[in-house]
Amino acid sequence: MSDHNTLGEILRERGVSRRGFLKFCTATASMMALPPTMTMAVAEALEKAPRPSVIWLSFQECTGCTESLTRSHAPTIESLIFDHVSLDYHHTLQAASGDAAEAAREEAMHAHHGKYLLVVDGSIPLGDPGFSTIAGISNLDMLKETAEGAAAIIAVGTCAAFGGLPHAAPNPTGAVSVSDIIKDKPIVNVSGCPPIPSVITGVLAHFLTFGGLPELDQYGRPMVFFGQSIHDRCYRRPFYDKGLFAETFDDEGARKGWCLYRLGCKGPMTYNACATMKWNQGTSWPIESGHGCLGCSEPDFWDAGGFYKALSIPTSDLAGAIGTGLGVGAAVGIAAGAMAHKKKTDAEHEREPLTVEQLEGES
Amino acid sequence: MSGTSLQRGLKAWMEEMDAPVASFFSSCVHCGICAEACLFYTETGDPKYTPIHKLEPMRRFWQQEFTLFGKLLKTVGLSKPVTDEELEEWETLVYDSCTLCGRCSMACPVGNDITYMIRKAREGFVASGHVPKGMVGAAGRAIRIGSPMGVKLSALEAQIRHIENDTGLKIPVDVEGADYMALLSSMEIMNFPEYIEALARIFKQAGVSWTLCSEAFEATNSGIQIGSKDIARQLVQRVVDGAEKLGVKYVISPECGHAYFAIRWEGPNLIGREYKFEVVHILELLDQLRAKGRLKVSEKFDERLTFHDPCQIVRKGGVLAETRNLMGMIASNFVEMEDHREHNWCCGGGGGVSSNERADELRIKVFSRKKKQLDAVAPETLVTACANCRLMLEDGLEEYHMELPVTGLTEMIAEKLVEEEK
Amino acid sequence: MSKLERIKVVELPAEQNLRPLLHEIGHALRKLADRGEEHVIDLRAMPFGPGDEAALMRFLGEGEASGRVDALGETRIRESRFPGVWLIDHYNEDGGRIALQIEITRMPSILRTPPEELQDSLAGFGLALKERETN
Amino acid sequence: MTPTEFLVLTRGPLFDIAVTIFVFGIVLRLFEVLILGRKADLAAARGAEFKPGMATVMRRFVPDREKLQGSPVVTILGYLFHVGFFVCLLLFVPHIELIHSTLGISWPGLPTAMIDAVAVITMLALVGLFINRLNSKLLRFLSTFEDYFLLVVVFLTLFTGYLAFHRIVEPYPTALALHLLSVELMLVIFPFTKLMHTFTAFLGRYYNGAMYGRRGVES
Repeated sequence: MSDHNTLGEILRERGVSRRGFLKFCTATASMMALPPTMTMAVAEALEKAPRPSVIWLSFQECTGCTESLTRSHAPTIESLIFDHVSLDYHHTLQAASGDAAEAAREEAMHAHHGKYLLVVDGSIPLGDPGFSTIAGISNLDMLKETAEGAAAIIAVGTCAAFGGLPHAAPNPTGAVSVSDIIKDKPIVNVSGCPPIPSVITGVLAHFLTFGGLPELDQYGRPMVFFGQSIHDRCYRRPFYDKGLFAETFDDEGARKGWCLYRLGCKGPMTYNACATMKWNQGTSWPIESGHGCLGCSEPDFWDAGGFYKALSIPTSDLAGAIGTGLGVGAAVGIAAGAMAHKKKTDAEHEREPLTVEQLEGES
Repeated sequence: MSGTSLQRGLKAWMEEMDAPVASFFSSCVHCGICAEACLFYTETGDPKYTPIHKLEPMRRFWQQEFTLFGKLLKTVGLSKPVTDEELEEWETLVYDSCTLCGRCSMACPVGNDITYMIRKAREGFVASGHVPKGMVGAAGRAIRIGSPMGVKLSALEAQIRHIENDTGLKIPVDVEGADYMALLSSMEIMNFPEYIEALARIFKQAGVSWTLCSEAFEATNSGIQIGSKDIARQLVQRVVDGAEKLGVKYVISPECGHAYFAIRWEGPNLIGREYKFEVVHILELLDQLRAKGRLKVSEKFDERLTFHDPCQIVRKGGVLAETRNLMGMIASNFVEMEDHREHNWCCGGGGGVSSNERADELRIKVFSRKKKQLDAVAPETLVTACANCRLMLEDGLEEYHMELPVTGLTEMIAEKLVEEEK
Repeated sequence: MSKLERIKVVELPAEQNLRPLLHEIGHALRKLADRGEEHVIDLRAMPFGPGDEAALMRFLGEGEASGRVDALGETRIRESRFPGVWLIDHYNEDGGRIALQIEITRMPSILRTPPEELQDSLAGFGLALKERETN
Repeated sequence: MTPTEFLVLTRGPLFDIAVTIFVFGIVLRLFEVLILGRKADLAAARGAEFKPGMATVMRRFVPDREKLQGSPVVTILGYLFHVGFFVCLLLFVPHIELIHSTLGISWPGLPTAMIDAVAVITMLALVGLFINRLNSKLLRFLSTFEDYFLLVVVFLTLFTGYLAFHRIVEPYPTALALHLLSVELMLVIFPFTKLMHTFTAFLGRYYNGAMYGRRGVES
């Protein structure tokens, strides 16, 4: 496949009919959460979309994000998008290893300088570069070096987007996110632990289709996928509004599919597309399978106060606070009260009767 | 310590603080509802007459001395200490524009008994010398002469002779072992001797064994109105001594409202012990006699009658049903004013206001409240059961050019008494 | 396993999430009838819960017309019992669903022959005819 | 500070501090009040104390004709506010959850749509009370900085709650944290301001009713 081919050409070469192409565009628009009316615009753009070079860097990560993307049991529309990009470096997926792999990265960086897309998963340790290195190069150096010539960066997963699990207290490696380091490049955060695969490809599709980055929220996440909270799109929301809650994971409420707020669901504070995109080819998603949202696409979700604690419950030791308040309050109260009482009785004891003569003397 | 002083006043407040006062001050949210219950506000529209506002210096003193937070505020200068000037400014609010009627205490949504606090506040005002001249004069006469109006025993004796001559009734004085010892207010002696006559006639018919006491005939207590428990105690002690000397079982409070509250509710607390006798209000006694059939009237009054509830007897004193029972006995055309019983409006002269000449103008002004009440029901005769109310009502009616006779309930009953010779 | 079986599977009340969608369909149908305006609804953007899709299908039912397109996998087209409301169900080559849409139209767009293919079609037809006649 | 950090701070340490001060203050203040005590009344009682005391506690919940006529705005809006505030506080599920986790007691909540409506009414009532305080000659005279300040603080707790509920402030952690922060402010100042009437009004009404009841009067 030549680098100069457009997506339209590639698909036609593979014998995809116009109907097939339009169907592909329909699915792509749907994946990008665009309204169906945008299908023709997508088709027009995709027809002319050039084939971009992609460099994928993995730092402090668990490969879950790559798994999410590649472990789709049936190849779907996502694979077509992936087939189209030129994935020039991904140390988990590529056949080349060692020096050859690094050479491929450098070659892609030079050949497509200023045009390639950099995808990063995993956080970057600042505590000691030795915590995570690739081919002897620290994550920090590799990120800076590779980011320099990138057209844009996609931070895939909560680790790359916000620091994620490595960043959780006490953050032994001094892990930070991509955007903590790179300040002069457009960065899209595709958070989630892992992110929904079609959200990753949706962002790629957007880059392919429109040659730029989608509209982002204040965390740098694409609005189309992260614009609404889980809670607002949750099919169990009507139960929340009616005040019907599961109290345990096996009570009647749980069986009837009532709201999981009381079981610690973080849906109200979590912005992601799970409720509509779902997981495993649209099979289900955490709340549908009976478990509250963990809030994995939010910054610091590990430290946000317990997965099974309702959002409105304080994270700290309230009973202790009440106990302390009661104890100290009673002690100080008794002391202050006793002093006041003494003042009052002293005044009574020291009292000298008032006489009319004294009054008349004054007035 | 010889004279009055700010220090002495504050110390008096120190003594007066108790859990109710602390709860009341802690609870006020400045909702303004007590203002609407106070005739000094409703009739003038001046917000300074808001009942709780009259306690502002005492509230601050409480906060500074009895709360940790208040001490802190005082230390950092956010809460200013109470000054002599301030008390002087507040003197008129506490004495001239409060009759201790207790209406605000019934209205407060958080339950503040504001009157209870004003009574206590006066202890501080009097000890710091911020007290109206007229009330000092009354207290002086009460202590020295025996009556706030300066009525001496000789004057009472003259009235007794007068009545005995006119009616042929016997008015017993200093009868040891009588069941009841009747008290009088100087107003009854001087302005409404009909009351004494009424007592004599009723007790004769009902066969009540009673007496007056030459050493303790005066029931009113200027000490309580001025706010000095020391002075009040002396005055109560006289009655207690007199009653115990005569060995009576009961002491009858006259119609006079403050006299009743003083002798009935404050007295034992002032002298620091329970009485060896029981205090009954004359209306309580009359109602008991009525219930036992010992009190019979020949006919009812045909005129349209209404009843002015004296605050200290009804709202604050708890003599409620008795007033209506007795009115029912003598009235065939009885009308209630809109706000009555525990919600009645004060005559404007309670709480020492009547003996405070400085307050006269204001008192007459706020009488418009009573006028409105009366205009609404248009009675032909206004009945009450308090000599002080009666004087104040007559005064107010005259000022407002209203022709309406005012009379005492006891006299009304006596007037229609069945004359039967035993 | 035995414990799992003890948990009763309950059909969830679906109306809550379906209602706005059904109203949207009704609204679009009115516009189609009045002004000939067409409308497409992407069901991927719907916060469906379990049972919601089945309930939708039950509501829409099956009408007279149905069709099928084979391009990059199968696409099943079926008119509902309400003429003008079509269900377009896209699958990939491996039978995985890639999109599910409701089209409110007189003829779903995917069934119409794309104009871009008419030239090729014409050429191919000519070629095929020629071939038939030479034989 | 990220919104999540802000939330973690307000949900954790700040909440603890606020609750500690709140409980401390309430206990201290109640001791300050109650230890002063009440002298035994030596006058022969006409009526009981306890029952009339409790009766007055209940009776003063009921507005009478005079209050409605004399202070209609304060009475009606005050009523709406108090009822609304407690409905929002005690019948909104996340609040019940908080109480449940702290005190172990729980009860059913109201549908959120109802809470929502009540919250709006409550906020409007507060705004009305604030305007009334500024407009009425009487209340303007009586009002101190504290009176206005407390209206604002209480309003903020409702308003931030409303913002969080409707996600008017994004992201949600910020909205929730702001709500918690305003609640913490209220908790901290509670015992040392007139908010304390929440507790002492019951004492005050009881004393009032008991003292009058002893004299045979229903107050």
